[in-house]
Amino acid sequence: MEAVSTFLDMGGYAATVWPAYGVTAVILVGLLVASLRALSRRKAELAALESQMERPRR
Amino acid sequence: MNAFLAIIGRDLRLATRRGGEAALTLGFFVVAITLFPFGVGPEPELLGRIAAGIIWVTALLAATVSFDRLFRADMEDGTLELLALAPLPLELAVLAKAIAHWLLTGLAVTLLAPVMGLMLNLPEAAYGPLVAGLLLGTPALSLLGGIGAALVLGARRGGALVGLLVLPLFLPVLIFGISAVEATLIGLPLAPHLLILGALLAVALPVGVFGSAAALRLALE
Amino acid sequence: MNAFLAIIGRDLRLATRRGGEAALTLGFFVVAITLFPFGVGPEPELLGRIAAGIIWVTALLAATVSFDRLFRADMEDGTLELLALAPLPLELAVLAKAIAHWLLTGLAVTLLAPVMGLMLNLPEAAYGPLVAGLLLGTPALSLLGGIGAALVLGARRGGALVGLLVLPLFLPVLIFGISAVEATLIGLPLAPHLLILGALLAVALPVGVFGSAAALRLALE
Amino acid sequence: MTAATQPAGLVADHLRCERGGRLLFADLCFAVAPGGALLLTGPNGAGKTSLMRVLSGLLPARAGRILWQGRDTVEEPGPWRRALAWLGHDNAIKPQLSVAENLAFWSRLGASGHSVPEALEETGIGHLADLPAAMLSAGQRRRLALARLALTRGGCWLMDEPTVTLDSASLARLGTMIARHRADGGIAVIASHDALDLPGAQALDLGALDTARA
Amino acid sequence: MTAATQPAGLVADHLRCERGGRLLFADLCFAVAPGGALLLTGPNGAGKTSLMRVLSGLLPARAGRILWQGRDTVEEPGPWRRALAWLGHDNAIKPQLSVAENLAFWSRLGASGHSVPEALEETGIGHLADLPAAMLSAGQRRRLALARLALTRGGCWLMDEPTVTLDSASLARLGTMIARHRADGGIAVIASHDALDLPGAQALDLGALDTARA
Amino acid sequence: MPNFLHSLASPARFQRIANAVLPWVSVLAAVLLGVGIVWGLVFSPPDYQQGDTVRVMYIHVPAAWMATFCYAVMALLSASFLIWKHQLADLAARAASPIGACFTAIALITGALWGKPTWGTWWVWDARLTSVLVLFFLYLGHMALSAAFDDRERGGRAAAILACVGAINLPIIKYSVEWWNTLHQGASVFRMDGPTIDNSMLWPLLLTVLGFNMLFVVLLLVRIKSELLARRIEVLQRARASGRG
Ligand code: HEM
Ligand SMILES: Nc1ncnc2c1ncn2[C@@H]1O[C@H](COP(=O)(O)OP(=O)(O)OP(=O)(O)O)[C@@H](O)[C@H]1O
Ligand SMILES: Nc1ncnc2c1ncn2[C@@H]1O[C@H](COP(=O)(O)OP(=O)(O)OP(=O)(O)O)[C@@H](O)[C@H]1O
Ligand SMILES: [Mg+2]
Ligand SMILES: [Mg+2]
Repeated sequence: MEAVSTFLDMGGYAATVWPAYGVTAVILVGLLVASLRALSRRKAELAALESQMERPRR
Repeated sequence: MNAFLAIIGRDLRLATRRGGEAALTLGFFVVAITLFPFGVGPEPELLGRIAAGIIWVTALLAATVSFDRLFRADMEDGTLELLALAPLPLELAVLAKAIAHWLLTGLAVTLLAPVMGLMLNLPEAAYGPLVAGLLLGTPALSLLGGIGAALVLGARRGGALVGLLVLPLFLPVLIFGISAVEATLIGLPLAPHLLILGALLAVALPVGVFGSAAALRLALE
Repeated sequence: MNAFLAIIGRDLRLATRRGGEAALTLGFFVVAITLFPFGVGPEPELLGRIAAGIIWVTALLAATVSFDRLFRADMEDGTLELLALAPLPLELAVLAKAIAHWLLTGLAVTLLAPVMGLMLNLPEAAYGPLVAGLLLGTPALSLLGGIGAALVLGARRGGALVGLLVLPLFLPVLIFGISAVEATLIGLPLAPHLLILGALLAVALPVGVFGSAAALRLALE
Repeated sequence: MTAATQPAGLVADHLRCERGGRLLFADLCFAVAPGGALLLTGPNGAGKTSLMRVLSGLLPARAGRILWQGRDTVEEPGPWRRALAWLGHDNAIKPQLSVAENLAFWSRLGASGHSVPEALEETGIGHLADLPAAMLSAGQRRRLALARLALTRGGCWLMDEPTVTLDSASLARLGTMIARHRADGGIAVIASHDALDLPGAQALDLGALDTARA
Repeated sequence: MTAATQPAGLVADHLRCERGGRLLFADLCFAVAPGGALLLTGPNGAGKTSLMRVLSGLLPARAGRILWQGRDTVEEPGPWRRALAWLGHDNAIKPQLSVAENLAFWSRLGASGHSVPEALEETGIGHLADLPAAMLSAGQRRRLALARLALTRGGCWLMDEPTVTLDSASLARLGTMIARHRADGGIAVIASHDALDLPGAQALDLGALDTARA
Repeated sequence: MPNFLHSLASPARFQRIANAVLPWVSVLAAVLLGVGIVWGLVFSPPDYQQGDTVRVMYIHVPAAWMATFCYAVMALLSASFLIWKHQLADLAARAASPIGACFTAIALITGALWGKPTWGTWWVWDARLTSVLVLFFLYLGHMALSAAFDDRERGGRAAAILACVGAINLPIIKYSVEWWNTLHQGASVFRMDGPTIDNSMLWPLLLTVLGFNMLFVVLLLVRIKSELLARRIEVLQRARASGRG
């Protein structure tokens, strides 16, 4: 338990280290999630469009 | 009311569609502020002393730069004729456009000001009065700036003239915005300065709305 | 050559006809500078320390504000199509417009700078390097600013985006313009700084001319 | 005719207009009853656009009055503004918005009797609804501007050269559209150099007034 | 026709144009000899303006070549630029300058065979020469733009809807002007919805190409 | 070379390669970052001068490196797009710019957080910090410009011109900023020499640096795929919108 709290305390620099890692994680994970969601959204959009285009064409 | 909201909504949509004018005025604000340390040197102590002044002046200039487009685009493509002929009084249409302008510049600048303060080493006690002053002062800028932007339309002239006409109108806002910060720093009460800013806003509302509408009618003749 | 001079002559005439864009950019420059004493307080000692920086930064901002109109008016009324299709290469037409822009803003600002220096209590030794720096630096601003103004044309966006694109390009000019003043004030030789400004101008000439022409062709497609 | 009878519809009473120090017309009088149409003709510079701007209220008349349903449009602009639909030389289109978005904005701005899809169909650009307006051709753009008038029901249409850049199919559609509007009791005042088929329309040749010159 | 013969005049060789991801035309070929004219027709959105912009060089073709006097206009733009006179939808008029000043600027910008007063007379706006262009009516403005073409002698005129807002007298003048130009050995490529009287002109209906749609 | 790139650049081929590579790179990125970060946070020793704040280094330094690296990639892609007209280079440059902006933002924010305890302030106008800030503005301008056109392809070309001009400008900014700063400030208190790096710190740093690189590849591939789809969607929408059959 104590080990965990000293670890979390980061030698008194918790206010520096944890926000730094936190912000990094938020930005990178956010970017990854946004990119993946855009990808899947566009996949669905394209599929919908293509099935719409099929019918009148052929 | 529907038409009023339609105008605000359309202006916001035009600004946020693709690239986002909103982000761009902010871009001008941020970039202009970053130029100052290059101009006056990087000593934190000096920067801290002039930080509030720089932020206020740059906010004024950022607002000025965006005014030119406020009515000009509508004038050139004929939208202004439609606004002037719509059932909604032109004064209300002007107010709607001023509100959209404030949301896109004044509010955004106010929200960014603390970050800029950090970079310019603004004294800690100054953050509160700076933000409060901007919050009350920038709507007045949007209203008064409209007059200049509208006056200039008939003259077929660009941004420079707007700057010339509008900046003197901005002076009182600037002076009391700064004095709010100064007062707090030397321990005087903040409230009177904010009250004056509020009074300026109350004056700017009718002056801006009626002045701009009159100037627009003139431009359309 | 005839066509080249015709473009310069027409831009100057458009700017000096009726109210005069030339006078107006200067107006913006003067009014913006006068705002600073209100923003940072009137102590002569403090103003003198930041005077050169304020003058340089305001010159940059004044140039930025006038860029948007540099090509936009020609784009919107169809003149740009004619310039692009004229026998004169578009690169030369761009150069002609940049020269006209410099005569109307850069040169004018340079001539006014000493007066502004008086108002801001600029140290006496600083006048020479300030003016020399502006004289070499402002043509580079007119050339580089053209790129931003041209890139933004197709984008249907106003002045704010130009600011974001153009100000990073301006930074080196600003830095060496200021360092020329600083060096003189602490007794170091002025020449190296002016040489670097000259080198920046030499880089800005091809980059500005070809970059702007490429961006203009894109906007016309 | 004098204004004393105060009929329904649009009445111009001894209008006078000067521009750039030059007299364009004076003592101009006419009346258009509901369902009627007025075709303005005359050479370039005769004052057609100027007259339209005076009627709309954008340009103050030097003398004379304009009455809508018997009421002075300057003293009481409300009813006139609600009845008016304006088509100028400029199309008032925002290129960043889609065709449908442009039209939806206009329909919120003024009174409207028809829906956005109906108006788009009437001008034959329904299939372009989702395209950004920046991608329209000149004629498609004009048709979008016409769709703005098609939104309204009744009232008075002021149309300055509506036929510009229209193809022949669109010209036919424009004819139908104006006929529908007039059948609804609307009024149309149209300036045009093209021969438009307007059954029962009055004509006013501004070039024939003694004050006008080419 | 194939480009192998390389005749004088303007030749389009298997041109292809796409806009906004849509194919407007492909494998478009034509040749216009000196003194000839080509009339482009087709419904709104058929691609007339796009073809004109491709010919001028403003819009790069996706495929194909354009030859002027047997030379490729992309590889050797010089002769083509000197021969070309462009009239777009926009008039390129500066409202602050007077009519004569506007025209004088254009005449210095490109090669010109006629003087400013001659060109103004040819379009019938000689009496307006000293007026600020801001005061022109729509049709007078279009005539000022036409006067720009009247400055040139020979070469190739690309005219996008030149008749817009012109009155009937000006239409007649335009016809004379084009005939004079062709008699001088010039070429005219004209997109228009109006019936223009162009004796011996070729016609190209972009609406009839299988790729084009309304 | 261009021919080879062209064949590589065909969308179908790219899709195949990307799909084959993506799972492996993703796993690699996760492992490298996971091990590197745990090592850096838990097992590496605190610095004798800076204490535990040094742990910020394991993300700050790779992010700062990626910030510049991304811009170089973007500028090269833009130049090859302007010269050889590879559509894929355009898409890739457009995909790279938000990634670069994010890495730059991370470098700025972690640097600022680190600066508070070590320098006593969030921000100073130091040469290196300032040039990173300018880099951030260049990314923002690039993103804003490429998004500001109605036509994606034209937006891409405008942004490519900007990226190339910015690439010329970047070294000029870097050196001018350093010069400016030494002139004003003399020897700064805030020297960036850093602690002499011990192996116990070098290893986790190396791992996170590699991990960030792999993450960059993953993000880039995903975003390019997404851009490709967006382009096809736009084409189809246009065709449908103006087609009417
Ligand atoms: C907003 C603030 C900061 C920014 C923008 C920043 C930026 C950078 C950049 C761009 C690099 C990479 C340099 C290269 O490519 O060689 C770097 C490296 C580094 N930074 Fe920072 N930094 C910031 C604050 C700090 C602080 C406060 C510290 C610690 C006192 C620090 C310590 C380091 C170290 C140790 C390196 C590695 C140096 C090396 O290459 O060996 N940085 N930083
Ligand atoms: N803004 C203005 N200021 C001064 N005079 C003007 C202005 N606009 C037009 N005029 C003048 O008023 C007269 C009438 O112009 P108007 O635009 O009403 O003509 P029009 O009949 O619409 O011509 P067109 O058929 O060419 O459109 C013209 O002689 C013109 O010179
Ligand atoms: N800037 C653009 N970007 C994308 N597509 C465009 C653009 N301009 C026009 N288009 C499309 O290209 C097609 C052809 O347009 P163009 O302007 O060439 O037609 P046009 O034949 O001149 O029509 P009009 O008779 O209306 O002038 C239209 O369907 C239009 O939607
Ligand atoms: Mg008219
Ligand atoms: Mg067309």
